Amino acid sequence: MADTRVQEQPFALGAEVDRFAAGAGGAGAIVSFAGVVRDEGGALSGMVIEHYPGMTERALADIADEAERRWSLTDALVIHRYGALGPGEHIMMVATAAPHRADAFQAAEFLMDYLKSRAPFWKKEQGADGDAWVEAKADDEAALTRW
Amino acid sequence: MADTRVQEQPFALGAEVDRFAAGAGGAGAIVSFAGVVRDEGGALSGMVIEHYPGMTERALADIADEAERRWSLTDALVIHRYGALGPGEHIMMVATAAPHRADAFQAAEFLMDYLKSRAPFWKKEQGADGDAWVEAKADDEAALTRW
Amino acid sequence: MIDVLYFAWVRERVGVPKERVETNAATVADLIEELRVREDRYAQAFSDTSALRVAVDQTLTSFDASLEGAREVAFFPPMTGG
Amino acid sequence: MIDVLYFAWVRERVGVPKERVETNAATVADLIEELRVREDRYAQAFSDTSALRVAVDQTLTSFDASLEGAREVAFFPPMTGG
Repeated sequence: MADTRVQEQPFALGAEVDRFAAGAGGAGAIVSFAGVVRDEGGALSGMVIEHYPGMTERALADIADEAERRWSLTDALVIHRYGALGPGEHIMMVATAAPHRADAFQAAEFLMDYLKSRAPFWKKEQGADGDAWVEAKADDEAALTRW
Repeated sequence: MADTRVQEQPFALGAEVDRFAAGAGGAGAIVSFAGVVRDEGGALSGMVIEHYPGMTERALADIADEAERRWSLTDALVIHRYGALGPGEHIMMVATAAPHRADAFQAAEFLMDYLKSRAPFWKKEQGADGDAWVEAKADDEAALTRW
Repeated sequence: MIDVLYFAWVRERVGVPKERVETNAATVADLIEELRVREDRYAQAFSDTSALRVAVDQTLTSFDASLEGAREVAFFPPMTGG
Repeated sequence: MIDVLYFAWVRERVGVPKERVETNAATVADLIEELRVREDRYAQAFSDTSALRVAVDQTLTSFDASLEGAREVAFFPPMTGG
């Protein structure tokens, strides 16, 4: 059963990967992805992530369930933060465990594509010229069509 | 510059992921993959990995260089063990860092596909019925054609 | 009565994150029309619905979705998670 | 003189991981033919070359590759890394 978490506080990427790997019995392949706040060469001082409490938790659980239906996984993990984050901080992570690497990779990419465009988070970047809501990319919406 | 290591001793997956992420300045996306010794429901008691000293180091460096040529990466890491490993032990890992997730995912899959079929490692599994060399899969060779 | 929620720049334009709205709107599109004529801040928020997404009772849906029995409607721009 | 290395089940069949071989073989295929007629263990190891891979001076190559100037030839089954 997938574990999904929505939280304001930071998470420890390496410790989460280790815990996930230790619990993913029988898996031959462990994939992890982490999204990091970029500083764009110093142009960004941070970001604030807004979300929709209630719907977010449901969306993450639904997306993880769908990944487990589509691929042969032994486990999946999604952690997504909200609130204020500084450059270099981890925004979110996913991890997948599977007997074979193709399933682990595909499920991780699927989770990311869906989190980008179907989980109710909105990022506002804080830069020298003020704050600006991140615009959704057409590429990210298009990425969903491959699944 | 990619870091590639061939070693007999175990490595700490989470600590390596953390160190890699901390050093991958400017990356928005960090992907890691770890290969784990499966126990096949208790049927396997472990494996021994043989390699070709000298050629192995060159092959890993060449494969990592090629990944850095093909994708926009800020860093890449490959660690591959040899010698005796027990069930649940980590065999190898790759990590990739990139401004965008598509590059990080594709480069990690490329590294894995090439390590499977072009890095001079040979696995011998130890089971209840004796030892057997793992046979290369046609799927793994076919996977190279997509790059 | 229905709870209406706003997120991101939609929230900023409307000026509140959430409000209870007295309405008999049959669909999401009807509700938008009711809000749009109320005050300019709603007109601003709903000026281009192609830039908006809607969820009814926390499930993404379309503007022609029915509001029958709905407790909660949320308006927001395309999501930018991950 | 050339160093010849064997890995995995090729090593097990030949019985040694490495040996120096006195040869004037022009190509990898010629070297295989020379070895094959020497002793049965080589005939066993090289019975099906389609199951073998070869590296000359630590670079993967084909059986018709030249051995001119080569210091090291290695024979092994398809690799199973990762």
